[in-house]
Amino acid sequence: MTQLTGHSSALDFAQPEPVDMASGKYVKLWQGPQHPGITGNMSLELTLDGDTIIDCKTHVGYLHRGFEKLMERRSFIQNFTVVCRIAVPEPTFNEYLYSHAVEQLSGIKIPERAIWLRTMNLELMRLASFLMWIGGMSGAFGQYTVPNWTTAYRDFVLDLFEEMTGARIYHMYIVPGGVRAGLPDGFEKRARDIMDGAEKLLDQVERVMFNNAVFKARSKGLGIITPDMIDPYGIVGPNARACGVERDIRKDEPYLAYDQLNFETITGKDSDAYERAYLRLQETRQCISLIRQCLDKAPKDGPFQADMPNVLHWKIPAGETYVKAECTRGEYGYYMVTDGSEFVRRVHVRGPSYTHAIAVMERLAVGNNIADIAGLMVSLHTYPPEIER
Amino acid sequence: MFKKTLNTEDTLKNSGLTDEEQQLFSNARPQAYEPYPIKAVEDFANWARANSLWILAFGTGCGAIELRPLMTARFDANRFGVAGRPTPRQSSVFVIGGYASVKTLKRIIRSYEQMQGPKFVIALGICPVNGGMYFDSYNTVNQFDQYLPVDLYITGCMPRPEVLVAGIMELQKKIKAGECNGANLYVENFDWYKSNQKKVIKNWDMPDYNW
Amino acid sequence: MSLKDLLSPFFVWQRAFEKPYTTLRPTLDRPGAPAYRGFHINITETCVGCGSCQTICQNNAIDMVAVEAYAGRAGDSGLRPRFDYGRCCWCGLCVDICTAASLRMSNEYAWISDDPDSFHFTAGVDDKPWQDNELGYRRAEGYHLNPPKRIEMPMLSAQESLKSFAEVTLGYNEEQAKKEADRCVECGICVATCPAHMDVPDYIHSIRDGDYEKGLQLMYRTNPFPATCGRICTRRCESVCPVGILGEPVAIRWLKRFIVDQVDKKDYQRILEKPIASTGFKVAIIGAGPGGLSAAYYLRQQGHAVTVYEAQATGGGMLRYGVPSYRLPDAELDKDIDHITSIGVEIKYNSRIGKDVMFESLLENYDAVFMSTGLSVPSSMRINGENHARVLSGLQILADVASDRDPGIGKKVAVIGGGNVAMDAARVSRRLGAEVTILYRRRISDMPADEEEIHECQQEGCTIVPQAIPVEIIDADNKQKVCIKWGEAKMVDDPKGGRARPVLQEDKMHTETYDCIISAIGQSSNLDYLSKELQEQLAFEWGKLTPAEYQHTSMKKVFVGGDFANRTADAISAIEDGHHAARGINRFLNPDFYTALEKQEN
Amino acid sequence: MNTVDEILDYAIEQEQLAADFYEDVAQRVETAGMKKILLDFAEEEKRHKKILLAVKTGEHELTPEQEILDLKISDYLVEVKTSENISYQDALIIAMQRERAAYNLYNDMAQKVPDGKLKHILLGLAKEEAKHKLFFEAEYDERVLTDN
Repeated sequence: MTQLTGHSSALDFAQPEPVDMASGKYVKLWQGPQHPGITGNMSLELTLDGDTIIDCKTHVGYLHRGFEKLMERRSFIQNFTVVCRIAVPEPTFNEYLYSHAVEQLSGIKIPERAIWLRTMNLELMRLASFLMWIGGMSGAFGQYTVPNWTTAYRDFVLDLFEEMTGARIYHMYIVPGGVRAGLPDGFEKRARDIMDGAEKLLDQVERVMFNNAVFKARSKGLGIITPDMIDPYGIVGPNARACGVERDIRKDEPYLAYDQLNFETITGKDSDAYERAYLRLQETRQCISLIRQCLDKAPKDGPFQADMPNVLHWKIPAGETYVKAECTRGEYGYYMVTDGSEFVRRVHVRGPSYTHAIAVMERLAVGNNIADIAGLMVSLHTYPPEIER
Repeated sequence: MFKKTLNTEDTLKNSGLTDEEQQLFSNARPQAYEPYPIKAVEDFANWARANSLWILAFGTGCGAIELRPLMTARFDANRFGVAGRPTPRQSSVFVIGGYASVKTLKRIIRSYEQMQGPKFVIALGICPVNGGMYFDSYNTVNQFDQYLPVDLYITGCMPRPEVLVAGIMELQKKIKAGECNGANLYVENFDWYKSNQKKVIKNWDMPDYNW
Repeated sequence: MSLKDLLSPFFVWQRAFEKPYTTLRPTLDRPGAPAYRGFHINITETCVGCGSCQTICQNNAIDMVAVEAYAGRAGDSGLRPRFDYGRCCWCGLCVDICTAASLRMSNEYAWISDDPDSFHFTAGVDDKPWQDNELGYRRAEGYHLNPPKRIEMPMLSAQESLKSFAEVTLGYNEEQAKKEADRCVECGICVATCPAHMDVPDYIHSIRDGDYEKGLQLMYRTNPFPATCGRICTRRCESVCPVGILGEPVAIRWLKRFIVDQVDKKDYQRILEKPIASTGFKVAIIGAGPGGLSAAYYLRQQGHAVTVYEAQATGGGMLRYGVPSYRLPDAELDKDIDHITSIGVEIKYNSRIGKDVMFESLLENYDAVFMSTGLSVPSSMRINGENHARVLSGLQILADVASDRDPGIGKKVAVIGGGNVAMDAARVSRRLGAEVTILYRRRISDMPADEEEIHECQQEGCTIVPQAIPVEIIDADNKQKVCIKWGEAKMVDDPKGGRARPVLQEDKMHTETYDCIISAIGQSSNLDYLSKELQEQLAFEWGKLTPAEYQHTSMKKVFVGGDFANRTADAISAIEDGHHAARGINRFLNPDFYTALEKQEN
Repeated sequence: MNTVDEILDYAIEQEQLAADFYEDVAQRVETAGMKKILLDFAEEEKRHKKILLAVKTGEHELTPEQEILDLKISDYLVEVKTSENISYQDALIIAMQRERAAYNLYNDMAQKVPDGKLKHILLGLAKEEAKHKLFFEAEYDERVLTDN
C-alpha cells in the first residue's frame, strides 16, 4: 500500500508490490464498464484488501471509434462534424480547435463577430458541462436532489444552444472559416434570463451541497493532488488550479476574445475532491460572468464567416500546428499535420481526460475506500470517450 | 466448485473458456419465453411490464448523454414507470446508446444475456441502424441487429429526450400489444446471432450464454 | 463540520414551492427550435440534382436516386437526394452546400421504428409530415461554402478596346484560373447540356491539378476547336451551371480558354492523339467551318482520307468571317485549324461547290460526303426602301473587316437587330470610328445576343434604342446618306405565356438620317450549289433540314451538320454535328467494326 | 349585300377562295416543305370558314366588342408576289396581308352601314379577320423576326 506523502513518493512511478492473490486475503473487483458509479463507459480493475483499494488499473477502449483515422479520410470541411463527437458532453471545444487548426494551416482569418460568437459558444458549453458535472459530483456521493436541479438547468442552456446553433448536443456551429449563423432574434434576452436563473441556482447548490455535512465529510481529503504531482502527471485545468497552480490557457496564452474579457484565474489551496468541486462551482459562476460580457461586447452585425474556397475540393498547404484551448477539464489540444492534399495527414487529439483518468486515477485510488471511488473519479472530471477517441 | 449442469440434448460448447472456467458456467441453451396460457393473464402481465420499464444503467455510447436529462427533473421519465437500475438482473430494458465498439459489444452481449426475460432493447441514434457517424470505422459495428435483436430504433444524433419519451411510450404500446418478441427472436436464431457475434469478437473468452 | 452544515441541506425544501422544471407533455409541448436541424426538406422543383449534397456528406447518408417526374428536364440531372437516417448526423452541410438552396431542414426530429431498413427518405417525394414545415434550419444569409462570385475576367478598358481590333478579354492568369476552377462542384449537368458533351468537370479538374496537357487532351476528345470555343462559345453549360443559381456560374468558357492559352501550338502534336492507320476510305467535306472541320478532324482520327472544300480563301467559316477579331483573334482560330490540318486533313480553298467542283462528282468520287455550309445569306426586313444602296448587311461588314476591306460605313450608322451579329456589327463600326445606334424591336432583356456582348457594346459607346420597329427606309437628300423611319413599340404580354410581343404605336414615329443602315436581323442558307432535285431529295425546308440519326440524310452517302441542320445555329452545335456525323460516317463505312468498337467503349 | 345572310355568305365564300388560293399556290411551289405549309394555311382558312358557317346557323356568336391585338407587322411590309420559289417568310407575309385586306374591307363596310344587326355582323367579321391576322403575325414575330 503506497501512501502519497511528500515529494519523493509523488514522483515514485514504481509498480506497487505484487500481491499474493492466492492467499485469499485480497479480492479482485471489476468496476465497470457496466456500473452506475463510473463516469461513462470504462472500467477499473480494483484489488481490494477488505474494502480498501490497494491497486487500481484503468481499462479503456470501450468507446474507441478511431477518430484520428476517420479524419484522415474525410475532407477538411467534413471533419468538423466528426470531431465534435469526440467528447460527448463538451463537443464545441473540439469544433473550435479543429477549425482553429485548419484556419491556422490555411491562413484564414476569421472575422471579429465570429471570434465573439465562438467565445460565447465555448463559455456556454463550459457552463452546460459544469452544470452536469455538479450533478454528477453530488450524485456520486448519494445525493439526488442536486443532479435533478442542475441537469435540468443544463437543459435550459441546451435550449440556448438549440436556438443559436440548431442542435442540442452536437452543435456543429463552429466551422472552419467562422461560425454558421448569427444570433437569432431575442436570443440575448433569453440568454440573460437563463444566466440570472443559473446564478440563483448556483447559490442554492452551494448551500445544500457544499455545506452538506455528509458531502464535506466524504469529499474532504479525498484524492489529494499535490503541486509536485502537476508536471510529472501532466495535470491541467481545475485539478491543477485547485492546488494553487495558476495554469489557465485563457489567461496564459489568450485565444479568441479572452484577452478582451475581464476575469481572474481561480485557484484553490489543497486539491482534494471538495476543493476541486468548489473551484468548479466558482468557475461556473465565472462562466456566467463571461457569457454576460460576451453578450455585451459581441458585435451585433457584420460577417461571421471568412471568405472560403470551395470546400468540396479544399486543399491546405503542407504544414503542422498545435493549437490548444482551456476546456472545463484543462488544456485541450489538437496537433495537426497537412501535406497539401485534400485530406489531413495526421491529427492527434490531446484530451485532458487521458492523464486524469488513467495515471492520476490509478495513483489516487490507492488507499481509498471502495465507496469513494465513484466520487473520486467524478472529482477528476474525466470523459472516457475523450480518452480513447 | 459448481457442478457442470448438463442440458438434455443440445448443449453449448462454451468453447471460449478454459476447462476450469467451463465448470463455472452453465451450458444450457436459452429458452424462449412462453406466454401465459390465459390471454387475460398475459395481457395483465404485459400491462405491468409496460409500466415498469427498468433501464440497465450502461451507457454504451454517446446516447447516454441524453439519458440524464431524460431521467432528471425536466423530462422526468420516472413518471412513465421508467427507472434506471444498476444491474442487468433487475433490468428489463437495454438501451443501446448509439455506436457499439467491438469491445463494448462483448459487454453488451454479456449484460443482455444476464437480463431476466421478458427483456427489450431500444437502440438510440443512427449508429445502430446503419453505422451512422462511424460507418467506416474499424472498431464499431454497423448494423446492430446482426448481433442482438432490437425492438425499437429511435433515430437522431443524438435523439432528444422528447423523442426518447416518445420511444418509451411506443415501446409500452408494443409491449402491451404483446409484439415485443426480440428476446424470443434471440433464442430462436441463437446460432445465427452467436456466429455473427463471434465474427467480430475475436477474443471470445466468455461463455456462449450467461444467465 | 458545524451545525450549519447539518441544517443547510434542508434548504432543498425551499424549492418545493417553486415552479417545477418538468415538461408536462414532452412529446407534444416541445417542438424543435426555429433553426433546429431536423429531418430534411427538399423543394424538388427547385432542386436540379447536382449532387453536391451527396459529395459533401461525410457519412454517405445521401444517395442521388432517379426520380421519374424530373427526368429529362433541361439543366436537371433528374436525380434527387435520398437520405438515410441510419447515417445522417444532421450536420446540415448538405443544406449549406446546396447550390439551388432547395435543400433545408425542418424542426421535426421524431422517427421511431422497429425496422432498421425503413429509415430512408427521398425528400419531396416520399410523403412525410414535415414536408411543409415552415421552421427549421436554413443556410444563413452571408454564409457560403463555395464563393458565389466568379473571378472577373481581365479586360481592356472600353477606351482602349475601341482603338484597335485587339482582343478585348485578356484571359485569366494561373492564380485566377485556379481560383475559378475551384468553384466547380463537379455535378456534370454541364456535360449533359453542352451540345458537344464536353467533359467540363474533368478539364476544370485538370486546371486545379495544374495539368493543362491533360486538360487539352480531354477537350480534344469532343471538340477540336477549344481555342475558339474558349472565346466565343455560347456556353449553354454556364446557363445551367448550378453554381449560378444563387451566385454566378463557373466561368467554364474562360477556363477552357485558359487551358488552351497554357499550351503552346508546337506541343499539340506531342500531346494529342494521332490518327490511326489508314482505312482507305475517302470522305469529302463541304465547308471549312466548325462543323466541317470538326467532322474532318474526327474522321481523320479514324484513319480516313479527308478532303475539305472551302469557297473562301481561308478556313473557319463564320468563325473567321462572322466573328470579329477582337472577340476571336485570327491566331487563335488558326491554332485550332492548324492542328486539324497537321494531322493530315486536306483543305481545298477557293473551291466553291457547284462552280469549281460539282456536287455530283463528289458523290461519285468519295465514299461519303459531309455538308456543312451554314447560313450565309442575310435575311431581309421586307420593308419599303430596303434596297437602298446605303443599307448594308451586318454579315457583309463583318466579312469585309475580316478580309481587311473597308466596308465604307461612314460616321453615323444605325444597326437593326438584337442578335450577336448586330452587336458585332455595331462594335466593329465603333472601331471604324462611327457613332452607332442600335434599333431593336423588343426590350434589351429580350435580345438574343449574349448578355456580355450587349454589355460590352454599351460600354463601348453604342446607343441601344429598344422597342424601336423600323417601318420604312427613305432616300435622304444626300446620296451618301439614308433615312430610316421607325416607330416606338409597346410590349404586350402574350396571353398564352410566350414572350411579350412588341406592338407598333403609329403615333410615335421617328425619322432619322444616317450614313448607312446595317441590317442584321438574321440569316439563312445558300443552297445554290445543290440542284433543286437534290434539295428536294435531301428534304430541305426553307433552307434548313432535320437530319436523321448520326446526321444522316435521306441520301445514302450524304451527312449534314452545322447551322443549317440544327435549331441552335451556334459553333458548339456545329462542332457536335460534325463529331456526330463522323461517328455516323464511321458506322456507315465500316458497320461491323464500329458497332463492335462502340460496344467496347460502353 | 344588304342582309346579314348575304354578308355571311360573302365572307364564307371569301374564306373558301382563300383556301383555294393557297392550294393553288401549293400546286406550283417547288419544295415539298413549302407545299405542306401552304396546305396548312389552306386548312387554317377552311377552319375559319367552318366558324363562319357556325355563325350562320347561330351556333357561334361573333364578338365585335372583343379587343384583338394588332401587331401591325404586315402594315409596313412590302408586298410579295406569289412565285414558284417563295420562302416561308414570303408565305407568311402573303397570308398576313390577305387577312389585313379582309379586315379592312369589313371594317370599311361597317363604317358605311347604319347601326344595327348588319353593322354588328360586319364588325364581328372584321374582328374575326383581325384574329386570323394576329395568328399569322404572331407566327411571323416568333419565327421570322427572331434576331430582330
